[in-house]
Amino acid sequence: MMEKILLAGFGGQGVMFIGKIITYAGMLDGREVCWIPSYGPEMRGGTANCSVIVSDEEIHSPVIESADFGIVLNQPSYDKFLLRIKPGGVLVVNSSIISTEQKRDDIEIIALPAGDIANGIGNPSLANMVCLGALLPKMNLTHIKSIEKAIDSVVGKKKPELYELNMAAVKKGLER
Amino acid sequence: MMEKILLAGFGGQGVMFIGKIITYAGMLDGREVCWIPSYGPEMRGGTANCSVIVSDEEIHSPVIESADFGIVLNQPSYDKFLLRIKPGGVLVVNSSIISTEQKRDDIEIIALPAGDIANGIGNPSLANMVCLGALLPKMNLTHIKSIEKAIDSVVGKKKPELYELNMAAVKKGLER
Amino acid sequence: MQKVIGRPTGLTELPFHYCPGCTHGIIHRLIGEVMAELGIIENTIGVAPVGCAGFSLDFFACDFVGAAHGRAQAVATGIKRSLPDKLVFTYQGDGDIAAIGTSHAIHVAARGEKITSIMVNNAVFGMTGGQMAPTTLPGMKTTTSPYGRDCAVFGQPIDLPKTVATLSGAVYVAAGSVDTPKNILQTKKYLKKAFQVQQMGLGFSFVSILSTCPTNWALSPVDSLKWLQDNMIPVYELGELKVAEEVKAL
Amino acid sequence: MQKVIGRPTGLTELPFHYCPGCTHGIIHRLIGEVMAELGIIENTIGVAPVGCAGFSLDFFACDFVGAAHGRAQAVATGIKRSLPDKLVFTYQGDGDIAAIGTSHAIHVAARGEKITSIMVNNAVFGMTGGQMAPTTLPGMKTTTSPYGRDCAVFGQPIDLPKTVATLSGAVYVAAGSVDTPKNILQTKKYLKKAFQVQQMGLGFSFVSILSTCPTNWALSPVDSLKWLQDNMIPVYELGELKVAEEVKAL
Amino acid sequence: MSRELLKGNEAIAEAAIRSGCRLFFGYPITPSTEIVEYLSKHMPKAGGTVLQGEDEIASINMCYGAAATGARVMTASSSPGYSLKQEGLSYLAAVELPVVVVNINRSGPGLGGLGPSQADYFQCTKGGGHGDYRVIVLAPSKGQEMYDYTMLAFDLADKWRTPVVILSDGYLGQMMEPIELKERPAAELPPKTWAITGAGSRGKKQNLASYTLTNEIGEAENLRWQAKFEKMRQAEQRWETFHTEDAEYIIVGYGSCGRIGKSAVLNARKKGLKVGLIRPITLWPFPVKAFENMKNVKGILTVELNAGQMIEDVKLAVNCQAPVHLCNRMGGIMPSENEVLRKLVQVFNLAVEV
Amino acid sequence: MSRELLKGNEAIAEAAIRSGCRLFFGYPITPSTEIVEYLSKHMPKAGGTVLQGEDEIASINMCYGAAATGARVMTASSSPGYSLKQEGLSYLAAVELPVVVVNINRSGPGLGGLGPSQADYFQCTKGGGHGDYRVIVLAPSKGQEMYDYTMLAFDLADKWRTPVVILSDGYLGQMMEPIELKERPAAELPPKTWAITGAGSRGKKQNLASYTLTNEIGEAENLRWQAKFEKMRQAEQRWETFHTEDAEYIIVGYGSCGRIGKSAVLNARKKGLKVGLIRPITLWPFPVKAFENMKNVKGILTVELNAGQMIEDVKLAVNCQAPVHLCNRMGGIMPSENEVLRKLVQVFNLAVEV
Amino acid sequence: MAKVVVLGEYCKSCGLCVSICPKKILKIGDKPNKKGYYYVVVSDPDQCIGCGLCGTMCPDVALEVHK
Amino acid sequence: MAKVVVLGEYCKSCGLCVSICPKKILKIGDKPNKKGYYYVVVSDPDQCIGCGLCGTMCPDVALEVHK
Ligand SMILES: Cc1ncc(C[n+]2csc(CCOP(=O)(O)OP(=O)(O)O)c2C)c(N)n1
Ligand SMILES: Cc1ncc(C[n+]2csc(CCOP(=O)(O)OP(=O)(O)O)c2C)c(N)n1
Ligand code: SF4
Ligand code: SF4
Ligand code: SF4
Ligand code: SF4
Ligand code: SF4
Ligand code: SF4
Ligand SMILES: [Mg+2]
Ligand SMILES: [Mg+2]
Repeated sequence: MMEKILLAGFGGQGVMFIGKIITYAGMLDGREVCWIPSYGPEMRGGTANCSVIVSDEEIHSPVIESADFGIVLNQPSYDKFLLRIKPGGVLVVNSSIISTEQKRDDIEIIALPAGDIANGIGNPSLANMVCLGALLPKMNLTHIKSIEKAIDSVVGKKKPELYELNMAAVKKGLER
Repeated sequence: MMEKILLAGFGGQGVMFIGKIITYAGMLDGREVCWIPSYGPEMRGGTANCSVIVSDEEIHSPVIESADFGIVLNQPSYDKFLLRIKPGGVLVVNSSIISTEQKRDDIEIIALPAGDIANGIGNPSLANMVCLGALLPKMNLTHIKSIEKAIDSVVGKKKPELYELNMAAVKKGLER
Repeated sequence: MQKVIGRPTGLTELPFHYCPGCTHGIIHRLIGEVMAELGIIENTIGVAPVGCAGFSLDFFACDFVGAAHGRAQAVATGIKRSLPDKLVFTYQGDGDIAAIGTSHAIHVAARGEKITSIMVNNAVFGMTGGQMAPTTLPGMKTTTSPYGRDCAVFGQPIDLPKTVATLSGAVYVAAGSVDTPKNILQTKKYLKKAFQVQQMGLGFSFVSILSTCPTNWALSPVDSLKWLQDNMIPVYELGELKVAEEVKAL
Repeated sequence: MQKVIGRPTGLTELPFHYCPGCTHGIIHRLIGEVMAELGIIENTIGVAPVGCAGFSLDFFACDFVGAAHGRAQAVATGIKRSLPDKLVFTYQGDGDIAAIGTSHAIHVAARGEKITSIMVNNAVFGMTGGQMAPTTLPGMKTTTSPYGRDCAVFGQPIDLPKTVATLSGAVYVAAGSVDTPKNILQTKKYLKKAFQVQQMGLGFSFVSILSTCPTNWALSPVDSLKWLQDNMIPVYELGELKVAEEVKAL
Repeated sequence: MSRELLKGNEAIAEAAIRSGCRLFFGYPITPSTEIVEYLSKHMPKAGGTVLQGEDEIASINMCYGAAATGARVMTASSSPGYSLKQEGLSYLAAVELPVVVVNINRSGPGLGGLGPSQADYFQCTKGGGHGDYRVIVLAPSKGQEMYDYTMLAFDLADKWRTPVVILSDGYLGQMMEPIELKERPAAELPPKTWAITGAGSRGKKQNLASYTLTNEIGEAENLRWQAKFEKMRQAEQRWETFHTEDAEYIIVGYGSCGRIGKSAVLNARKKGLKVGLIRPITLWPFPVKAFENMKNVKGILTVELNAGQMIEDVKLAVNCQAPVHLCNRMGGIMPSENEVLRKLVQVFNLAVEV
Repeated sequence: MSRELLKGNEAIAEAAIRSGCRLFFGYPITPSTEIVEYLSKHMPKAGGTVLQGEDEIASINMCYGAAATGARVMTASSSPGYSLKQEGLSYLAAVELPVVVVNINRSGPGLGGLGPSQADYFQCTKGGGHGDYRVIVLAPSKGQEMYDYTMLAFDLADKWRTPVVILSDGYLGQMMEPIELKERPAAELPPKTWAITGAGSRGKKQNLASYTLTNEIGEAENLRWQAKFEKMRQAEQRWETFHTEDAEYIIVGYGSCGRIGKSAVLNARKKGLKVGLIRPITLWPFPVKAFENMKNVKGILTVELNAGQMIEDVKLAVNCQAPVHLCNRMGGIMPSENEVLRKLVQVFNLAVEV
Repeated sequence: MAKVVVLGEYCKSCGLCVSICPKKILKIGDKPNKKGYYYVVVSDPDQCIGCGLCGTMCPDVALEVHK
Repeated sequence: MAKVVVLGEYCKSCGLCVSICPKKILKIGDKPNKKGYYYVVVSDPDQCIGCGLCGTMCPDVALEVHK
């Protein structure tokens, strides 16, 4: 089994970070994983995206033509990646700043006001984690337990307070 | 008909110059000519040599494996080029400073004290021209008339006194 | 009512691609204003570097050539030697001119190449993500000096304008900053004079400008200005560092 | 009886390959003497340039590495960073260090690289047959300035030691000449001090030396010395151009 | 053995430290920059030095100096910076100095984009620098290989007294995968008696240089180098095969394309096509031996991120035993496995839907 | 038309002036130095400028600047210096600027000797710089061609908006032969509307640069370049044949080796051997068309002053129609015509005494 | 009388003008422009003295001051 | 008492020593060495004052001065 995930947003919205967390979680579970970043030509402020593969088998091609799952945090990313989700796949959309006029019937679109939810728990920059939480129940190879471990390993060791914050946001998304 | 000539000596003895004069003469006669210099790795003072081809036909390979004629002005050049003259060829040797112990029977060796002769006409650095004069009667494609014209064109235009000097030395060699 | 400040005709309409608060943009505006005021837009050829300002060629209203990293001054030399009547300037980062471009910086100055070079000193390689530059301050943390620049290993920062000032063909060398409106206006004067020096064919003119890099300094735009004032200005002397006799007349 | 002068142990037996009267040889002897006097022959690594001194690696009794044209100081940096306890020096022509090698000259000085560089300034590219160098004097005829160096086109000559002296890591910068016995002895003192500065790990030390090129100047060896005195010494200031505080104690 | 999530570039850097490399000279350039950044952080802890050169030329020549002392040393860059190192590389090869040089290929010519590209294949394998020299070129295809081949690179460099190039791309350099941080494998390497360490260290002076203006010596040197290159050609060809035993069609791809090729092979097999893969590991010496027996092969498709460069070496190796075609993308774009398969089906006119 | 005795390097310089080139930027290096020296003397009289750059990198980038203004411009160097120009060449190719670059090959790697060598064949033809670019490479074989091909080079550069390399060696560069100083041939060339001459000259601003970090644009650019290269490949292959009509054996050699090959052919014919010669004039595009019909040919011998580089292009062109062998010398040594013939007789096992 | 005009599409919300305005009449607005930046708005236009400091500092030339 | 020794094989006949010797006792000889250079000879050895100037100037380290 192999799951391919695309994550996109403005630079600074933390898409690279959630990509790394999923990847790290996969590794902690003993899975094959790979994470590829892609930056636009602009230094900052442009769109950034990354792709993640979590798999039971060896990962040969790391290229994701179409993904099982996606998270998009801003409008340009939604417009660009909507068509890159496989039929039957799931796309999580930060509806706080994305209008989902363009639609697809063959995939599940989870539109949640991640920005507002994050704002609600005191930190608007955690929209990424909220979206991650919302995607978790759909994924087969990534579970909340491993995400917890991953967040702990990546940020928790040095800054326990960050761990708490991030997990709170993930749970908000999960509870949605 | 094609004649190949090798000219060698210390840097500063003027071998490049006589090579150029022969070449120039050939060109003035409407012949095909080519002149190739070769310097040692040392800046100055090392051995320098050049090869000249004068021909009625097109000159393809400019490489002289063995030459029809040669002029050597110092000992190392004699030692090195003695074996590069074709059987039946002619080698002019500046015997003022070259000992011709090593010999060959199948070529004509013209040993003349060119340094002393040049000294005699007041300029020891004209040994090269004396040797050139000595070789002239042996060559078929190069004659004194064209050499005169060549010297005139190369140095005579700017410095008539040099023309006279050089021609005097050539004639000394010729008369030998 | 009259427009006292706004978009000068020396700039195109295109929004800058720099990070929010990056003062590359202020310097762009100053150059745009100077070109407009001197009426030389049509007659000027700029040379862009590789670095954050690599896309700057689209932002100026004059003709532009993009050079390889560090080579802007050599390219400008070629342009000027071909078209001696045009104004030719280079716009370069500190990495571009003071690291990989060093020999050109020295030799255009030595030759008195009749071009103008503008060095934007933000104490880092901005474009590539904030590595140490020859201009990085002692103790300053960058991605390649994660423990702070250790001058025992890497040396003290280079103050390029001072070194360039030793070369006889560099007839005008000035160092400005864009941290305050006062310094900005002063810097504009330097730029204008540098262009005028070129217009009169007097020799090489050079303006170095202290600038911020909020992104790689990991500071807010406002804090970046303060950091520049507290850390860069004490190290990099501001002012007209060299005004050759023939330029003084100006 | 005692030998007052002769072949120092810092040199090998090999005769130099330089042209008759070329003062590269005098400088070689001085370095050989200094190495012998400081007892550092076994502990020194020299870096040879490309230029007339390209074969110099055979003439010195210490270990030597041959660098590409202009790269001696970068190579020396690599050696010194690997073997900080060795004495490392470069021996370079003016073309090697002040033309193609310029950036390295600036940056070893800026970094305070603990090496010594010796620049042999004969105002031409000797090896390649006497072309104009950045050091060629105004009006001087060379094969690439056949009508005399035109400073309006090529700029004034560079006085590299003065430029290098502006860099903080250059703690000792001296300029000597080998035209007279007096200047030769003075130059030897500079060389010795430069090596001592390195021995004490104080920073980058640099000695520039005026030298003749009878072949390309088309002068006799004796006339060449006179030409150097009349033409080069007025342009290139001799003496200790920079002695940093920490060096003064020496 | 610890397994860590590292970028490919970081894997190279970590492997260098664990290979005993204590000197790195480099100049930042995307997408290779993580190498100098990682080393700046970790090398000092290992007692080593990372020095940013004033440019790529300084860096390669600093490597030259350090290697001349017998030290293990590395530099890293990307295409335009790698071009600037060509004179230095030619000298390193002539003086026979072991240095590991990483080129994380950009998609040139010119400034070039940051996406994955293999447009420097010719430059790296046929000598981007002047003169007849060859350097070993290793092409990893995943993070673990970025690590393993780096260790190998240091050993090969010392074994043959040669620069070794690691040629990779921005994808592999910036991709994060779990890496096993293996210990350095034991290797028997010749002593570096040629190293320049001061005459005192051996009682007599010694030189290292490339300064020969006598043609006869130049010829002798060249003959000696060529003899060494021939030995290297015999000894060091490396490649991986994947389902080639019964293959009727063979995909040839290295680096990123090797991975994509594997996915394409698996997809093809699902569709009943007997496709296999040859993945060159050494680009120089090119694994000619892998192509010795192509009698049963109906066609070969090289997959490259360039205009078709390796295909020339494949053709020379195949020697007209089978037709060789090209599937390529340029400018930093990567083909998907299905694109490769579609190309295969198209050029060889196969009756399969992809 | 005047006939003058000039060195090959001087012929190049004179032809440049007569081609309308008024800017030369270079840095001296033997055996190319006569070019900058000759121009320093004669260019000012023609109203042009010769500027010695601080190094080869400065020089090639000064050419870049001058070419960007639409001016005809040239630089010249030899192997190590040519290596330093590789980044610049890659940029010139990407920005499509016409510049004539002369490489008077030394016998590298490393510092390299001054004798005749062709060891930079790969570097010049396969892109010594990074990225997928190709430049036209012309290989003169005598003084007159040094002159003629230089004129051609300027026209080809302008026609295709590309750098053109003249690849020669120290023999040809320093050999003196009589040269006919022909006038520049008429050529119809596209107007340089892309030139950067100040916005005033055309009423709107214009840029010239290679600054694309978007992969999609990078791919489009590469496709456009490759399409141009393909057109150049079709249009610009040049070669000379010599007694090939009935030839059973063919010698292939360019530059100096082309001349020696001719002498070898004539000697062979005297001995009754049907030998002919193909002399590539353009090394890129390689004259593949010259090898289209090799059915009646029993064997091919390439003659090269390197370890065997062009032989790869010959093999690719011959496509296994005939066996291809190598006769080579290295390090600055030139084979004689008899050496070539002996090699031919030996590899093809011919019953002839040489 | 003076007037400051914000060219909203150029603004990147960096805050330099906000911090320099002597009258404290500039603030980051609550509407994003097309690039997603919350551009600056003038809270009390009549207070503007036309000193031009904001425009002098603005790195994106997003301010016009008329006087 | 002082003595100057000419290492003839090193000498290149440049004349620098000849021109500097305060006692004018050095001159270009009339025999060439192996390289063809007419090496320096000491015309009047007893006059040597051992000042070392000749050796200081000799670019080929062809002179030894003892004192
Ligand atoms: C030959 C080469 N080396 C390195 C790079 C990578 N590079 C691009 S810009 C840059 C430095 C940018 O710093 P700076 O010039 O200070 O400009 P800034 O971005 O800070 O404005 C570097 C190292 C390159 N493009 N080409
Ligand atoms: C990359 C490169 N460019 C050019 C050359 C040719 N070259 C060799 S030495 C030299 C200059 C020598 O002049 P200088 O350094 O002053 O030494 P000198 O011979 O005068 O002592 C040049 C240009 C080279 N070998 N390599
Ligand atoms: S990275 Fe720094 S210099 Fe570059 S645009 Fe951003 S703030 Fe400005
Ligand atoms: S060419 Fe000049 S510098 Fe070189 S050895 Fe001869 S005299 Fe000395
Ligand atoms: S012009 Fe002055 S007062 Fe008006 S908004 Fe700008 S800074 Fe404030
Ligand atoms: S300074 Fe300019 S870009 Fe920054 S917030 Fe103010 S108007 Fe916007
Ligand atoms: S030591 Fe003095 S006196 Fe004696 S030979 Fe030498 S220069 Fe003359
Ligand atoms: S100075 Fe030395 S080389 Fe010159 S003539 Fe005197 S002894 Fe001979
Ligand atoms: Mg910067
Ligand atoms: Mg010199």
